Amino acid sequence: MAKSAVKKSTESPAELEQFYRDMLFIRHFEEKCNVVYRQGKAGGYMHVYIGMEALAVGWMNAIRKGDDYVITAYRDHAHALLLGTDPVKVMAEVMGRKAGTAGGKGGSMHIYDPDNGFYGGWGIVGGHIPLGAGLAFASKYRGDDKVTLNFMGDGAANQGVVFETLNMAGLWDLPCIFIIENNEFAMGTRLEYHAADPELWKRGLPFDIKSVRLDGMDVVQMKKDATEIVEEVRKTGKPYWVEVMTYRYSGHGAADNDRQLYRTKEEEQKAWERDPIGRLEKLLLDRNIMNREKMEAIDAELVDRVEKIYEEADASPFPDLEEVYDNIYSDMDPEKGH
Amino acid sequence: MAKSAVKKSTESPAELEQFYRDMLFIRHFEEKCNVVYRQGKAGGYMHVYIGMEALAVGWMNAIRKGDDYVITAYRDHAHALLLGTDPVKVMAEVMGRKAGTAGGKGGSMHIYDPDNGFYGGWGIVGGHIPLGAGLAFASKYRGDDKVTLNFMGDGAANQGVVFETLNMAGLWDLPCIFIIENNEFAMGTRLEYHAADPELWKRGLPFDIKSVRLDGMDVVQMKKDATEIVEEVRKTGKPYWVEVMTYRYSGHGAADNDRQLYRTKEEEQKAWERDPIGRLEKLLLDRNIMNREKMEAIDAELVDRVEKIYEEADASPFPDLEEVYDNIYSDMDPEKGH
Amino acid sequence: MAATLEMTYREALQKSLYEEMDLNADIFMMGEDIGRYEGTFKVTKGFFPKYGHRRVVDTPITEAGFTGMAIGAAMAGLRPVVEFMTMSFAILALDQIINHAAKVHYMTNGVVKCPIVIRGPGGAAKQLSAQHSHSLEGWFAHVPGLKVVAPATCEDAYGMLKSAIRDDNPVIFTENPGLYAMKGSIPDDQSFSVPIGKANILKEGKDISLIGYSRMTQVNLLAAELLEKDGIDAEVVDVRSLLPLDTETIYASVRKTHRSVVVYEDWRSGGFGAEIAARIAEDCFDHLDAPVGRVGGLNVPMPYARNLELQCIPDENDVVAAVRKLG
Amino acid sequence: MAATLEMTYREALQKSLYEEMDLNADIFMMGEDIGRYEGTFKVTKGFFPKYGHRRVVDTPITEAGFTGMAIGAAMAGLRPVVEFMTMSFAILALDQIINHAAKVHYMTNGVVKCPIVIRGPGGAAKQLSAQHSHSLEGWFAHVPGLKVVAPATCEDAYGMLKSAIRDDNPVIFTENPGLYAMKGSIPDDQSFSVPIGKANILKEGKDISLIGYSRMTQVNLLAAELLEKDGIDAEVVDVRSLLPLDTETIYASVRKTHRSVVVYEDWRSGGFGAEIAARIAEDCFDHLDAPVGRVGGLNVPMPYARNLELQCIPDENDVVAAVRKLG
Ligand SMILES: Cc1ncc(C[n+]2csc(CCOP(=O)(O)OP(=O)(O)O)c2C)c(N)n1
Ligand SMILES: Cc1ncc(C[n+]2csc(CCOP(=O)(O)OP(=O)(O)O)c2C)c(N)n1
Ligand SMILES: [Mg+2]
Ligand SMILES: [Mg+2]
Repeated sequence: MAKSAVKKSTESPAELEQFYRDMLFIRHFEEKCNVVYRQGKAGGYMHVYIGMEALAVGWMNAIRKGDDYVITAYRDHAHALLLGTDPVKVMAEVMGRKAGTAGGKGGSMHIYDPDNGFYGGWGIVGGHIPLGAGLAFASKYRGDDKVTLNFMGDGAANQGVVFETLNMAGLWDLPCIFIIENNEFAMGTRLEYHAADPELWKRGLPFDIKSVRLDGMDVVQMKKDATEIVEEVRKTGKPYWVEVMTYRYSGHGAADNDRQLYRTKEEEQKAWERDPIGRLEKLLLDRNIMNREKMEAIDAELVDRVEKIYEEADASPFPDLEEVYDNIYSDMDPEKGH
Repeated sequence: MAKSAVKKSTESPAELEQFYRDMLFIRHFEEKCNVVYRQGKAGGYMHVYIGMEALAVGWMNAIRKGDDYVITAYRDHAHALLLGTDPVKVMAEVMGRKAGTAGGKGGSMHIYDPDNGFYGGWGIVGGHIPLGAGLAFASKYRGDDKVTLNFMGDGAANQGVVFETLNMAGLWDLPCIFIIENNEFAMGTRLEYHAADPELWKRGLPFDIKSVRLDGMDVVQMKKDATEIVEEVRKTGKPYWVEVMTYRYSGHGAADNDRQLYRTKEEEQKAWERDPIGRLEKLLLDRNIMNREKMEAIDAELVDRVEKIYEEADASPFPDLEEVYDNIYSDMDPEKGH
Repeated sequence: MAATLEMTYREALQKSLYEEMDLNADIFMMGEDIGRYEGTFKVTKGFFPKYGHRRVVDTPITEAGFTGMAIGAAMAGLRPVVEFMTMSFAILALDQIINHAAKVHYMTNGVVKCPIVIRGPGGAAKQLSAQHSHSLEGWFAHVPGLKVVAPATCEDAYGMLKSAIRDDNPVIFTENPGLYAMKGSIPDDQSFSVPIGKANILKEGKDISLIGYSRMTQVNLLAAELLEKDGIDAEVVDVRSLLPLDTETIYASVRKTHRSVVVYEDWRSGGFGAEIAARIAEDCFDHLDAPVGRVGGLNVPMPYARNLELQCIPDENDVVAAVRKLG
Repeated sequence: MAATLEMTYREALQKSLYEEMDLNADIFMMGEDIGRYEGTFKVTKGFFPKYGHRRVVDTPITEAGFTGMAIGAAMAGLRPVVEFMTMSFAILALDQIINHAAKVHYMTNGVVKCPIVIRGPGGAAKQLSAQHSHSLEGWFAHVPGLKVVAPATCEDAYGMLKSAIRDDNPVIFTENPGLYAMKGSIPDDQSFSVPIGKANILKEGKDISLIGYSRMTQVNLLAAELLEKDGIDAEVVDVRSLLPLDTETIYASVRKTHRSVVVYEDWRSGGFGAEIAARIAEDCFDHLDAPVGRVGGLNVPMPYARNLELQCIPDENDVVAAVRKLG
């Protein structure tokens, strides 16, 4: 059933500051990506995480980073960064450089870093969901106690393959947590126009899978709820279906510059009141954990850090033309030439 | 929720006799199909309806035959026969004859008769479900009050496209009744091995669709429940998700001759106690509507009728070789030759 | 000869859609973000306000499901025009298209018709990477029961879409993202249409036949100009329709020039250009002074980096090089 | 030279699967009715009792879903062998195979491997009608990132399946229903394997090259016997591997015989035979005394009636006729 009861926070000041730094870093990183895109230094489809930071921060702090499996769609910068992927490599990939996580071959939508437990970075809506269950299948097959976080959007939650996967995950008891990042929109389509029942959390129930709806704009609560669920799944080895409510302040992708086609400025304004960063700032101030000056200092520090990341990435070369043929196969070249 | 309360029957003796004749005719027709197959006069995949007769009889007697839309998978003889398709044409199609419903091009799995409201007859498990919703979409688009019966098996109810269709049917209010013919097996896979939760009726709930489980072995009750649902859908224009419990006594298909791989003889014996025909016979006897002699007379009459159907079909010619190129397109020939 | 109108390829498609929808109330459009959002490539811009959600249906992201629903609606007599945000996503609906739309007419021996148009941008746009840059027309053109067209000009975009919508069979209508903004002229005549199944000579020439479709036909026109400078007089054959394929026009050109290069954006190996080349080589054998050349996309999943991507997509220089190679 | 064992094509596949599963505990099988039901074509008969449900996984009828799960498991280092009840059903899983399995190695620039085998009966069985009789190998062979093999003999079924399972890339392994009961001999040597990417000359000849794969290679052997009677000495080239394609062996044969016919069961237009024919015609141009002939399936959705179905599938007489046509 839909959760709500907010428990009293017990996070240490240090942990809260880390949440703050993580969310703010993602925000600035993503804003920089938007700039880079507008400058024409990134292309194609690029989707940023602005507004959704608390969600990824909460979950990534609930798992065994680098050991547990994480997989998501194309809105993937935050997940990689929080798992410990070198930000320069992420920015370089976004800019199509040789130094990128995929040598410039994947781009923003296809960030991968298996060494840190991150399996992408996928572009076909819903297509990676069975892959994530497959990672969990491997855990069960091997008898290890890894947990898989399998992220998707609210629009993706309509794809048939998601239900096929839920049925098998329930049937075979796979340690897979399906997490809907419900930001209320699938590109230009509002939740109400794409889901028969907007309460997506119910969709796990017919498969005998524990299902819940959570708030993704409160990083403290998110981390708490995530931790509970991760530990339960690690113990039971059974799947979990989680709908997390959030919002994206940016356009769907960097190429989406007419948000008024599907929502009003007023609506966006209202949504800003839920801004997870502003919300945490309030908490930090209320509890006298941090004052404005400190916040501004951290902000300046992170802006500067992101700038350096960008400069380093921008200074790195594009892939060599011959590389186009590399890594299609692990052991052979394709036929070359037109 | 799962229905059970059996209401007192109010069917007239004439109607009950018709149910009896319809079920018995299907049983004999299908048994003849099995013989025809064993004789090598039919080939490929052929799936009979033995044990499930009450289900189709109940539903086909609940709709406006010829006006409402009906679509199903490859286990399709009964649906066509009950809608009024010439049995000789059905048998001829099963035998790959020119006189068949599809001129011998479709075979047992692909019986069609749109004039009687029957849209097939499809071989890809789950593949026809969106088609059925499309028929209902057309009704809504045109503003007529037709209802669509969209049949599928319990195994088909796992296919992703079924859930995609449910979401749209719920989202757009389509007058479509999704009916699961739950005969407890998907080929050689038992319900418990293919469904995370065997209560398939629950799967309509997350899409805000009225959902129910019904008994498909009592033709009287089936017809009653079906009539209620059909009339409600005709009135509301909203979809309905129905799981009907039944059983197939025959193998999955005529080529499945080792049922013991997935169920015991004892289990089958037990299932025979639920035989819908035996059940109706008991009712007819208890109410003194029919005596044994009458039943035997009807049985003999129908056996004879099926024999004549077979003989007429068997006497009809195979397609002419040139016909292989006909009707690929409505207005042009394909390239000919190897 | 009627006056002409200047417009983009995108506008030509829109004009065709407007005129057909106004003519026939059984026509409706279905697809992701085609209504309120106006379509990702803006082809359906303006239709939602005019026709409303009954005839311009925004769907969930369920390609197999909504394609199947459109097919069912077509079986019931409606005339759906389905848009795929990119043709790459048609891969998720292939079972519906190939096993249902393409086969129902045959499996019912002609009783059921399936008048559906499936359209959208096919091929590479710009840095959309490996999963969003497919050219699938060759797969579709392999399937009996489908018709497959790939117009390269504004006039054909306008005229062939009309024919596709009026056709009683499933038609795959593939547009290339690189063509939407291209300007051109179309006849100012609402009764105008271009039949499916006829290739078109866009430039006459005597030395070599450059054979292609969709955007590659424009590339061939550029190549022809470059070749001109070297005194090579190329004929540009716009295939337009892959299924049915107008071999008559193609062969006539090759029998005249005795040389040919087939150009397509899809992966070189196994693309539809192979079929065209194989037919020319077989049926024009005695007329060929050189092997049938082929220029296709590199056999590589489309990379993101622009410099790598550009390498993968054939351009006029690749065509010129292929012509030179024939000697 | 090791002794040989007589067995059917089906038994050769089983022997290969048993030996590999015993060698490597990371290998598991997944598919519909492959366990308790022993598989519709009985290829997996005996495996469930031996390995249990952990390594022989009966799946729901959800091709896209379980294929995707197998791919994810492969990304995590396991080595799944997925069976499709018939390859026709792979159409429902194409997005998983083409957009995920085939591309992950490239999209991660070599970081992630996907060692998966996808096998099953491809092509027409007997009267399964239009939706169950597809030959999809041509589509797969069009996709960079996949390897595609189609063994025609028991020895290759045994040896190539081993190579496929040991390969670190996704391999499509297509079997033809008509081959399962065919008898043949394989070396009595568990270390035996047949590399992917090498064609094989099954019969030497000097007059014409009959080029095919899977069951059509057997048809070509029959055709060669018929041609023998007319004093035509045909060479039978078994392609075996479509991707990679061993053009070297194919070209060598054609350059020797100067004549060739490519034979495949798939629809003639746009089938992979077109690619093979186009390459021969282009690269062996100066060695050809006649056009490259092609024999393919009729461009028709497979009909149910046996007499119509038999017309659609190429047989030895069609091959002989094609050879005669070349003059
Ligand atoms: C199969 C498929 N269909 C369509 C698209 C185009 N597309 C990319 S993102 C997107 C919207 C997805 O929305 P949601 O799942 O809510 O994720 P969000 O972008 O909101 O994070 C669409 C339609 C695609 N990439 N894949
Ligand atoms: C997509 C697809 N996968 C597999 C098959 C093979 N197949 C045909 S019927 C069947 C079992 C279906 O069971 P169910 O849906 O319960 O229907 P029933 O046969 O019991 O009426 C299978 C696996 C198919 N035809 N289509
Ligand atoms: Mg969303
Ligand atoms: Mg069943």
